[in-house]
Amino acid sequence: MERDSKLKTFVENIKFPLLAILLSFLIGALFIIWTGNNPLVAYGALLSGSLGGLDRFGQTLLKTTPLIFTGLAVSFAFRCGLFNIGAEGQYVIGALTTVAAGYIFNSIFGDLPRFIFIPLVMLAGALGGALWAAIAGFLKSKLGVHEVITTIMLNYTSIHVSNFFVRTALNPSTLEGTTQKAYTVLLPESARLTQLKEIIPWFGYSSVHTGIFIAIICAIIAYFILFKTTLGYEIRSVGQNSHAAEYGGISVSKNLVLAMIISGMFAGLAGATQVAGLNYKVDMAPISPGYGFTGIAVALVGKNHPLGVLASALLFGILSNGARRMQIEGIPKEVVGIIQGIIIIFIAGERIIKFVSEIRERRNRKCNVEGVN
Amino acid sequence: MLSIIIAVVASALRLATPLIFASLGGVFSERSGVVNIALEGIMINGAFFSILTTEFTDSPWLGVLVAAIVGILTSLILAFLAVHLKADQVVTGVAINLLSASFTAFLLEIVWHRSGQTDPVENAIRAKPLPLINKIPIIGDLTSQLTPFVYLAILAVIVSYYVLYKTPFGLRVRAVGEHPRAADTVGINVYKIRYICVMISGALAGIAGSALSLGAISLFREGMTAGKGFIALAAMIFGKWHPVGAFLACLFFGFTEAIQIQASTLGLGFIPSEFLQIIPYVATILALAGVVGRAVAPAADGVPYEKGER
Amino acid sequence: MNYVVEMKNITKVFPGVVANDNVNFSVKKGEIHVLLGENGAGKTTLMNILYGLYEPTSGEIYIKGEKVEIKNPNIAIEKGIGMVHQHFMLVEPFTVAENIILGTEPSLYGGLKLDNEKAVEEVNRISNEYGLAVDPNVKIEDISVGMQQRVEILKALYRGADILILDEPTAVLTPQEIEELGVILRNLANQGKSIILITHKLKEVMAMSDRVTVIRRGKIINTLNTKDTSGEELAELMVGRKVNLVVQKEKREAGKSVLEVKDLHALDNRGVPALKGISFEVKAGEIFALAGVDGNGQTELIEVITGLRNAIKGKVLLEGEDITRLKTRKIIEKGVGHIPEDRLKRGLILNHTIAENMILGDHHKEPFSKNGIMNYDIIHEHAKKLIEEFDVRTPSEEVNAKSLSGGNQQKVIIARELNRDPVLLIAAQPTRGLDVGAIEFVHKRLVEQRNRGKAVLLVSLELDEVMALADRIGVIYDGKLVGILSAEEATEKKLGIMMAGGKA
Amino acid sequence: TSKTGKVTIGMITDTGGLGDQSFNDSAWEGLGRAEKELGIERKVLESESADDYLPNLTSFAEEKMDLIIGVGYLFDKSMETASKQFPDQKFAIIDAVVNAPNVASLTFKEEEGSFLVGVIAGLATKTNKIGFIGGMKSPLIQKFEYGFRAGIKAVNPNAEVFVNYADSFEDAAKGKEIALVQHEKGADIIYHAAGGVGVGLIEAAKEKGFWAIGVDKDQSALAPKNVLCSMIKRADNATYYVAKAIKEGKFEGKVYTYGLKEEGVDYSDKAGNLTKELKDAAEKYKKAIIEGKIVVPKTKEEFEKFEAPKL
Ligand SMILES: Nc1ncnc2c1ncn2[C@@H]1O[C@H](COP(=O)(O)OP(=O)(O)OP(=O)(O)O)[C@@H](O)[C@H]1O
Ligand SMILES: Nc1ncnc2c1ncn2[C@@H]1O[C@H](COP(=O)(O)OP(=O)(O)OP(=O)(O)O)[C@@H](O)[C@H]1O
Ligand SMILES: [Mg+2]
Ligand SMILES: [Mg+2]
Repeated sequence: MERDSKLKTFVENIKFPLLAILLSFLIGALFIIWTGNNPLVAYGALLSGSLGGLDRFGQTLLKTTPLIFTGLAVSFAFRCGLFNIGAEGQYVIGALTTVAAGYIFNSIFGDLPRFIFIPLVMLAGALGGALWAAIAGFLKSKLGVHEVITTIMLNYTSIHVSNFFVRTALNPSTLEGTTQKAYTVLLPESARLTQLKEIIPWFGYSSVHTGIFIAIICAIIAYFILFKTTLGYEIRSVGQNSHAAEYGGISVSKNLVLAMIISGMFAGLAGATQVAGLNYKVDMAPISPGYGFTGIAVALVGKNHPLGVLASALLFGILSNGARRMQIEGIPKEVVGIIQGIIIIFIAGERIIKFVSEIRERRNRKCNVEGVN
Repeated sequence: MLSIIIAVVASALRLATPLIFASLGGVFSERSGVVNIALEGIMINGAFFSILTTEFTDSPWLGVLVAAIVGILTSLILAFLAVHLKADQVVTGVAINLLSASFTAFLLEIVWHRSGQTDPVENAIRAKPLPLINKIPIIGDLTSQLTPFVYLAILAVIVSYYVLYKTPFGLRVRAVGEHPRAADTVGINVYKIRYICVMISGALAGIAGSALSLGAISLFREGMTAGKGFIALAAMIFGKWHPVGAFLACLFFGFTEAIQIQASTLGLGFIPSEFLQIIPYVATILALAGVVGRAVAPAADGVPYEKGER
Repeated sequence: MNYVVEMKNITKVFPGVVANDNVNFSVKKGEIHVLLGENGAGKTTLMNILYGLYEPTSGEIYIKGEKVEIKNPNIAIEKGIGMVHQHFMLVEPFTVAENIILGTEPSLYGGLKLDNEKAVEEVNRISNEYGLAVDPNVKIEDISVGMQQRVEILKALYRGADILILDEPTAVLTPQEIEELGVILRNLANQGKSIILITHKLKEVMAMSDRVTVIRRGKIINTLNTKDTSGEELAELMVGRKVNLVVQKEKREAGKSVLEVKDLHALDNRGVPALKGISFEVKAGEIFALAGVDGNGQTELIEVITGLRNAIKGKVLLEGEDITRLKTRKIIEKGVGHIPEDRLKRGLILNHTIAENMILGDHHKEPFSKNGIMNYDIIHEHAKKLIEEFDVRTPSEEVNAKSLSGGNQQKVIIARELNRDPVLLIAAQPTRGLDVGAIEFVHKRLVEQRNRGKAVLLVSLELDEVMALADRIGVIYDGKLVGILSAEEATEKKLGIMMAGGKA
Repeated sequence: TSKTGKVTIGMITDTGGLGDQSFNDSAWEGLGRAEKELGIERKVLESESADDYLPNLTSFAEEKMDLIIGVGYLFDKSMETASKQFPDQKFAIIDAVVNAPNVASLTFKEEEGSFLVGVIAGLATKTNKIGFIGGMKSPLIQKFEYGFRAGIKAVNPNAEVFVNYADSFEDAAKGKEIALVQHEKGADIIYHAAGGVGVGLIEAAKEKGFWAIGVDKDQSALAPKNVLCSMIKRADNATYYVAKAIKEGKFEGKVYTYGLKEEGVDYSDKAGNLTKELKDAAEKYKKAIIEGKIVVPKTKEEFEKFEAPKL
């Protein structure tokens, strides 16, 4: 009985997102036709490019990994009533501290075994992100500064801070005496995450790495914290009604800072796994790669639920990896952006669908009444 | 030295101008209770369509008008979803941003058959010395470096202030943003007010976009808003949801950026450039932490209004 | 018949609830008509339908004999209906005048400019006409609840209402204010206005009304002439059983001191001194009531005792131990229970389930959690038990607190706080908005608590309640204690004088 | 080789993407020429972020392209990884050196081209004040800066040079602000090596009527009356030649350096704004560089030591 109703609510919950995705693809098809392409070919490319074979699926998971982290970051803060636009900046700082830790530990301890070194650099990335987020959390809780502004400002700040270190202290020219480079020293081999293809050869050429497992574990941890622990209870209480939380002996300021720190850890881990799994370095960059912003969308489509975030990150991963193949087929990559936007609109406005069915119902009812009269 | 100071002031005003329009847009929307994260996306649409119009009609002011209209149309998506269907306002805003960035890039492909950027339009809205005034020493020098958008922005601030604080409409807007149910019970149509405000917001953000394209670089580039919509949002919060406050906050951003560009001229060249870059952002945070303090949003900001809910 | 309002066969269905079930309700011109019913009976819903806030599922409405469809408040206002809501509909940062004129603003230049002078003039005019003095230029957030209510009534009158609905208007008023309201309403009725009054307070029904309609679980039970009925009869009709209106309480010797407040000073939210050196004690096995007009420092006092606000001077002792600087959590752990005056703001997290609300404050302790992990099975069992025990009307413990009626929300809080078995229970307006059945229940619980040797600090604006329950009564005025009376020496008159700052 | 049996070349842009009016576009044009003249087929992937470089490389490798070109120095590490992962796949990288047998590294001597436009600016200035706007401070962009300054120093050692970095390759509005202020301070010629930021410079030049010097491609089309000349970097030639090598089976995984001598960089004046004297001077220095009489500095240190020989 109970199981039955759970299944029902589950179906209820995913019915609208699925419909939304379907509708978005239909509208996207119009745009594809507009460019003079065949939508079937385009969507075929999208699907085969992201799901056609384990290696392509591996590339999709590669795209998905950072999105899970930033999606978690945004949704976790949301649960405490905080709008963390700053996952972007926390990502950047997390990546930077990962590289820095890799260099520092390596030069102090020499070659560390992987099972020690990898957790160490992950921790460094998480701490970097946490620290960066804590600034916003602290300012919010102690001085009442709106976190939206601080996180926006910290995003821009993070890029310049990162560039400064890339150009100076972490540059190979400083540390290894080479010529000036536009990126940092490389992360030592033993601090790098294992590529899945090394464990499972079917992943072929894809660069997906064990960061995806860390991401999934983090989603489960986030779920557990939010819904099974007192910390989660307190964070959700503060998010829903800080006055009542305070009345219940919950420290609003402590939880605001804590939620922001945990959120920042997730975002920092996005940077850490991206560095340790894919890039092995941090580039000098004028802008950040945008995972923080996509993370907002991921969180919202996933209804700010850690497990929903897993699903929605995968959806975004599929779309953006599939876009590669669409591009190769000569279809403008903007179409994918348009589809993504429309999906979010439909999911946000899941009531659009309800609205339409309501109108229909009302019309039917009117007809009936008129019929009776 | 004087000419440098004038140059910095002019630069600050020019840099602040698109922000002013957009953050006024934010003020209208949020005063009525609708969070408008979509400013960024509306701006990019405004930037694109103002150039498109000018390209084909050779009339930049028509371009500004079209930018405003396109801004309104874009904002109607937000209004329909967030006001009408009570969808999450932030989600909708994020979606509009994503959609607008891709949509303009897509149209660029369709219209100009290329990606990246358009050609510059011949007839943009550029700085012109004002007759008579340009004879006055300092003021003449300054005004000759300002585009008409700058004056328009200042006018928009005054009008916005007047509308929000001196008219019956403004009173209703603020009531709807603070306590929509109270407004509803005295017969104010909460949805209508929110629709109107979101549309005003769209028009202003659209004009902000045209100020970025027609008023500065006279062409459209993908990603040219580069987060300015978010900065405008920050300015709005910084300015405590008040038109004049938002205006001052935008000026502050404009000045910090102008000073950072001028750092070497002002004898600050020894500081690593990255540190100079972060001045506007860090200054904003410090200002909020120290001077301005807690900003209180309109009480119903971001909360969809349900008629029949307790 | 000369009916101004006729509601015929009104049914209103909310998902899962039939709030109004085939209701027939009519009001005569110039009468004061009370709508009486327990919590969740459907009173507010019925009036919201009349005012155009809800659409009825079925049924018809006639105003002054004319069939109308009231789709929105605009139509209601046009038809001469005004409503003062249970939760005030005032924009806090606006001035009194702005609130009153909102929606029908006087303006210049064809609506291009707000005419502030005219607004103030108009407000002064109607306020004189009906004898409801207000200062048009102060902000709502700076005036007392009683004053806010006047603003609400003026709002309706300003719009030319001749049918005035007041939803539980006396719940937040002092005795004097209630009396004044009675006079005001009678004056209005004499001027030909028809008044619909929602209340649970039988004393007021008897004193103020011409006719009474009793509603129970969405159905109309009966409509009676006030002079033909009695409080007891109404109580019985309302809850469907006999109710004991008198609190049973035997005399008892108070024990040692549990709470001691010594020369306490504190500021309010605006930084103005709200407590100016207040001292008293509450002993084990007694109910100490703090009477006073709202806004004299009660809120701040409770907040300081419970750790929600910092004292600037003075001490709070609990069983001899200094708790002045302790955090709220520690204070809860030391055995202080607290029924807050504002349940929506403080007492409940509306979007949490009832089960989660039932453990707020105890969530970090066993058995609800252990080593930081929550045990939801136990939490749900716990909630089910309390729902049963405290008769909370809800489909299950898994619904959000938001969906409960005001009275049932209060029951959730009381259940939670009493269940903790505190050595000191602070009860602030514990029966505000409750029906007689629920009030009887709460009063019984408070007395029970006292009889078990616990200390109870009751803060109430209701003199009846104070006199019925308290062993000793302190009267607070302007942040200071005017005096303390024993239950025997207290009379309504004496207390009334002290509440106005006079010495008894 | 594609389904059509044609030689297929895949190009991957850096984050600037197509339409940058700069070297991504230029590299793409080179392949366009190869498409027309050599009958190859070209495909492109635009990178949204640096994290796309490796996946884009591997996606093309999976397609078994005959050649994969990565445009931009930021590709170097990903190219290294991909070249190891696909030892049979041929790659080329622009602006960086990757030491692998299957990678051709196509690099340019930007400092030499910049030197020539520096000479032109140094001679053409009336105010004796010249501006330079860089994108992000990186070794690559500094080659432009110091080459340019060396050119000025060679002909007009007293000229004052204003240098600003925009810390962006995108923010055109900022480019305009920098340019306007440099102009306000007296600069009448401003050169840029800042991608999209330079668009703002050219707009400012148009508005205020001073000279801008374009970069990477001939940018005079943006403002024929205000672009004095452009320093061109023939990424198009580089991609064309490497495409040709593939087609002819002569591909070699080595480092190609394109300087003035190799016609990899040059100055260009499609709008015809250069006077004869200016052209003559530029030609004179061009010859000297080609002959090795002048070694153009590419870093701060080299620039400080640099002494222009009198010609
Ligand atoms: N409703 C709210 N929304 C957002 N932030 C809030 C809210 N309530 C409180 N805060 C933040 O929390 C901060 C601290 O609140 P509070 O007074 O509960 O803690 P505190 O007692 O000062 O903390 P501590 O006891 O740890 O020193 C406030 O300054 C404010 O920034
Ligand atoms: N918007 C709503 N959505 C769902 N249920 C509602 C809504 N409003 C009221 N109800 C339900 O309808 C019933 C009647 O509620 P109503 O507020 O009319 O009671 P009431 O008589 O005014 O009670 P009280 O004395 O506690 O104010 C309750 O069961 C309540 O939970
Ligand atoms: Mg009610
Ligand atoms: Mg405290």
